Amino acid sequence: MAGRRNGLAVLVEALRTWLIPYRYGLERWSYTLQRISGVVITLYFVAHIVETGYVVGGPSVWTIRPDAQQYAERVWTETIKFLSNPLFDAGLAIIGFFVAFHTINGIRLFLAHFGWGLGRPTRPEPMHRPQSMSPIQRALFWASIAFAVFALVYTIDAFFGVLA
Amino acid sequence: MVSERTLMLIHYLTGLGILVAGAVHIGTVFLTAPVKENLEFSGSPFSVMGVYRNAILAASLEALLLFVAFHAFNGLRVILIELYQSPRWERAVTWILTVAALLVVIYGTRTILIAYSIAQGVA
Amino acid sequence: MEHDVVIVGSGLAGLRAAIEASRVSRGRLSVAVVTKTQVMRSHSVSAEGGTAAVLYPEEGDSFESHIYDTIKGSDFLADQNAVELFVHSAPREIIQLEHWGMPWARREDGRIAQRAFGGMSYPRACFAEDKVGFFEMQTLYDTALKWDNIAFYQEWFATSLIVEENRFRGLTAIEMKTGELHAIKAKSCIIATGGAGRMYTFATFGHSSTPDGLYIAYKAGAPLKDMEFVQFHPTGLVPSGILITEAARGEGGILLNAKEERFLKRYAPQKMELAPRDIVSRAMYTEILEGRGVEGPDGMSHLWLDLTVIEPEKLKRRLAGIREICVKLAGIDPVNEKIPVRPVAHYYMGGIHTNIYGATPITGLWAAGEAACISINGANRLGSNSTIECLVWGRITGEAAAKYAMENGFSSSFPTEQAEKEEKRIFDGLLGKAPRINPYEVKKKMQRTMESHCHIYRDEKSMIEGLRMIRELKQLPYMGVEDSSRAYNTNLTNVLEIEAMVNVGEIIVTAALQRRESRGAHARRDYPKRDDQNWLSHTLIHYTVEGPELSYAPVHIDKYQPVERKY
Amino acid sequence: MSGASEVLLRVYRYNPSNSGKPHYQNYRVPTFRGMTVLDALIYIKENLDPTLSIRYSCRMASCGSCGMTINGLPRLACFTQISELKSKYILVQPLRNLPVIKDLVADLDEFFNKHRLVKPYLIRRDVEEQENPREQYRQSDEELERYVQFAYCIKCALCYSACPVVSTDKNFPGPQALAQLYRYYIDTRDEASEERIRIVNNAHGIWRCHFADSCSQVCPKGVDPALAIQLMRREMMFGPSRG
Ligand SMILES: Cc1cc2nc3c(=O)[nH]c(=O)nc-3n(C[C@H](O)[C@H](O)[C@H](O)COP(=O)(O)OP(=O)(O)OC[C@H]3O[C@@H](n4cnc5c(N)ncnc54)[C@H](O)[C@@H]3O)c2cc1C
Ligand code: HEM
Ligand code: SF4
Ligand code: F3S
Ligand code: FES
Repeated sequence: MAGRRNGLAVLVEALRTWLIPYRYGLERWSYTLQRISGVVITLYFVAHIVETGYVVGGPSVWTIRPDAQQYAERVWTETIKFLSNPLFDAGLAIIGFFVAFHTINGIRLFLAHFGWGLGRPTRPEPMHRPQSMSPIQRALFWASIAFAVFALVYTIDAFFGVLA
Repeated sequence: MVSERTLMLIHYLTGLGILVAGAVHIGTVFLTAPVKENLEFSGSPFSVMGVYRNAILAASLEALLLFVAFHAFNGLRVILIELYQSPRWERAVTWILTVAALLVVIYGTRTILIAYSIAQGVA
Repeated sequence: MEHDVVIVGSGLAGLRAAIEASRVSRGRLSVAVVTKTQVMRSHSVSAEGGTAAVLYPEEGDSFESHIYDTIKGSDFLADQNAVELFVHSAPREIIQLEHWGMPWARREDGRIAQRAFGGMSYPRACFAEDKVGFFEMQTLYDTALKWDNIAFYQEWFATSLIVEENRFRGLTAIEMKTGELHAIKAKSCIIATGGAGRMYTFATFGHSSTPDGLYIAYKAGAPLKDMEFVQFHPTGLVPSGILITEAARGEGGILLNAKEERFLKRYAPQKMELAPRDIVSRAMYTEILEGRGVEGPDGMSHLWLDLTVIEPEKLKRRLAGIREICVKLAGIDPVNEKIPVRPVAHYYMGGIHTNIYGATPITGLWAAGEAACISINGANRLGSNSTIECLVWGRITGEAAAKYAMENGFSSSFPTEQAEKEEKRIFDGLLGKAPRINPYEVKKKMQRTMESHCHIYRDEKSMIEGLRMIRELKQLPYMGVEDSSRAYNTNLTNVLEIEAMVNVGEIIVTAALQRRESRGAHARRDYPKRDDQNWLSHTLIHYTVEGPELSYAPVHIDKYQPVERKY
Repeated sequence: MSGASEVLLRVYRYNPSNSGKPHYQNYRVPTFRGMTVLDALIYIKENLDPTLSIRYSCRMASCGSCGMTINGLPRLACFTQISELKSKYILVQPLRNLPVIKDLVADLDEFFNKHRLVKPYLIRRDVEEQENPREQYRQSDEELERYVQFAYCIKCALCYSACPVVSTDKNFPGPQALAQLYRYYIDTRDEASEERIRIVNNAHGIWRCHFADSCSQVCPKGVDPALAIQLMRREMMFGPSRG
């Protein structure tokens, strides 16, 4: 907090004030979650592109191989075998969670950033609550959490059959 | 320089685009095989690759790729320039991410094109 | 450090002056604003109710009426030529602020709305909800940011003026962030440091309102004027002393005693709650003394301000600020509960003696705002006249100081020894030297003395006793600063403030003791009548090493001969 | 010990001239009805420890001096009653996201500079009339209500201290400045829409607000800067709309 410090310390301090917010509302977590989910999905997306690239022959192949069909089938089966373990399954479940959250919360942010569903400026009355956290915004936030949890439960169930 | 407004506008529009194209992608993958098997990757490759037989679906996949690439890498740019500020850092971030996004798009497009050809062959 | 014009204080008066000085010089003069708070924190932000001006003569208001209201309100002690200049300059300032972005409340036709205020015979207080001073400060601060030639020295505490052969040369100030003492050289200076502030325990003033500005001007040789006149506002929230604006009564609120009776019918049968402040405060005080007050849980008897009679929608809209304060700090919602109030120290009619253009007897030195005594407020200011006074004389002095600076060069020599002396006094004499008596104790005793010996009602015996006590306090070894650090040493600035308070306390009581009559806010039990024969004059207080020295000057009377005040 | 009427304040202390590290100091303060955290701090300064530095003035939430972090949230000390914290233990720290001058006093220079950056004043073409007024500019109550909420801002920097983007992006103007941008932008008397948009349409400008809404949650005056920012973004997305 105090005085001037070097770059790294400033960055650490900055991250600390961002990520350890003491006590703020949920909307602050929505911001952090949107970030984290964005990054996680991005990582998944890149991995997904790389992974599917192998099915058609890997990075070195830029034309259709004569045995393309058989090759793809073989790689596909191998990949699936490789990926079929609880670790990856759990990872996928988490990605499901984040995708669901990011999508619905993304719609909320999309509306909010365009000024929709926020209410209008007024003269604040004592003990005011900010109208920017309008009922619509709140509802959408909880919807994104609910949807994300649903996605999580659904995928876990799909892989591990816990509900069955 | 592209104005920040334009970049963000595209960011939001691609977000919406992903919503549509992503729904199509997930929907078709789910529909081409029984849900559980497919998520467990137990289906035959052609239950997935079958999608590529349809040119429109293949094109929507390409669109999804473009949308996601822009949205994701622009998102990363935003995060990175907010973490640390200096003109040099900002230029570096922009360039590296642009190149990375292009690589992903090119590589992904290749996959889609080959898959499309294979699927045509199968049909 | 060198500037053409230096302004001490960034309240309404100071900021208006800074803008005007920039404007008349088209941004060519370098203007410094030295202020011990951050610019926006000046006490003017607390002004609530309204700002008076005659805006719509075609609808029934008139300059004449505003002039007469002000003079009658002042109990005929105001200088009438000053009041005339004041009233005629007021409307322009209102519209000027509007052009700079002020969110004035509007009427149906889109023009500026006005409300009723005490002692005014026409509703002529322009308002913006009940945060008038706040919005005015914001407008002026924001507008001042337009000017690159204005340098803000925020949190610089002025400690002395440098005056040589009755000419202003510069000033010394402590930069609080670093704790350094700087000398600022300038051609002209405007003192806009506000009133004497927290001289009483129960006061509407913020903690930063202290008489250090008055005191340094006084010590530099500028006489003070009419310091015995202290305004007590009728409605201070019990127990914090936060102001409940007069606009609450202007909008229809009523005052009740413990018997739920509108007691003002006995004191001001015509104007009732909208009589001038001195009259309403005295009435309230009398009610309390005669046992018709309510005993509060904080050991302070109070009366009730009833706003439930106002239509709730109007109250919420037009008195949002006081409603917020009541709800948040007193747990009372005025929409359906009565507010406990009692009279509270609120304003100083007196200040640095100036002519009607705000010039002090020291060449190159002007004063404006509550710090100055022009005098338009005489023995009692009318509500809503002060903010507009700050604006009008902010403009007048800003222009005059700028013109002076444009016409005169810097003098070749600068009395650096005065700055060095100041440096010694503060850093060698005070810093890190723990005093034997806690200065904050001295402050409290001083405030309590003022509260019990020089309040709404005064008399000789008690004031002599009060004066003795204050002189005793003055001798105590309280001048010392335990905190030895340089950065943001508020212990140091507090001690300087307390020194000023004790000295100005002495001035107030001395002047009050001498004035053997009752006039406006100065009500003496031993001399209950106004005495125009002997006392239709201004008190001037000069600095001497032994203590304040008094002399008297005539009041400027043009048109209106003193008559009895009835409301 | 009269436990019922006492409160323990744990106060952040830092003094640059001692080159000392920040540390915390505990003070026991007797309470009274309606006592605010500011009252408690003044009590400490006047009776227990005159070396404690605090910034305060109006004690009625209108000057914006006394912003600090109280039990983890940025609040005005003069507008926070001890009783409302419902705790016998109060942690008092300076505002976050800003350098500290001493103890509880934060350095607001960068905050004020950012406010200045958005040109917080009316800009008009009729400069002559604006500076030498003759006629009032008319404004209806509805037009007033579009911006007056944002004009409630007392520049206390609580929002600035709460915003997670300000934490990391030191070039981000912050909620207060952006809300003031909108306040002047939407004022019917202002004629500089394009210019105002230009000021914040950059990589560290208004687009860096991610609607974390912490600003609005902590604002003591109900300004709701997050609302102003989102409304401004709408204007910027769809082009300035007037009328
Ligand atoms: C609660 C309240 C409500 C009021 N309501 C109304 C109203 O409704 N209508 C009305 O007309 N009037 C009202 N008044 C009166 C009016 O607000 C004040 O008289 C007026 O604002 C004074 O302004 P100013 O510019 O003279 O000084 P202030 O605003 O008091 O400013 C003083 C300035 O001087 C600076 N300063 C002081 N000492 C030093 C120093 N040693 N070194 C450097 N700087 C220093 C301070 O930092 C500050 O910037 C009210 C007053 C109070 C207390
Ligand atoms: C389903 C549709 C999607 C929508 C509606 C959507 C919407 C959004 C929105 C509104 C933001 C916030 C921008 C801001 O706060 O300024 C955002 C950020 C982001 N998104 Fe998406 N998004 C979607 C899908 C994706 C996908 C599939 C990815 C990755 C592959 C992704 C990656 C990111 C990243 C990295 C960020 C940056 C996070 C941040 O700025 O805090 N998004 N998205
Ligand atoms: S917007 Fe609110 S929190 Fe931010 S500075 Fe203004 S008043 Fe303080
Ligand atoms: S907290 Fe910050 S991110 Fe935006 S909504 Fe407020 S400015
Ligand atoms: S002291 Fe003025 S806002 Fe708290």
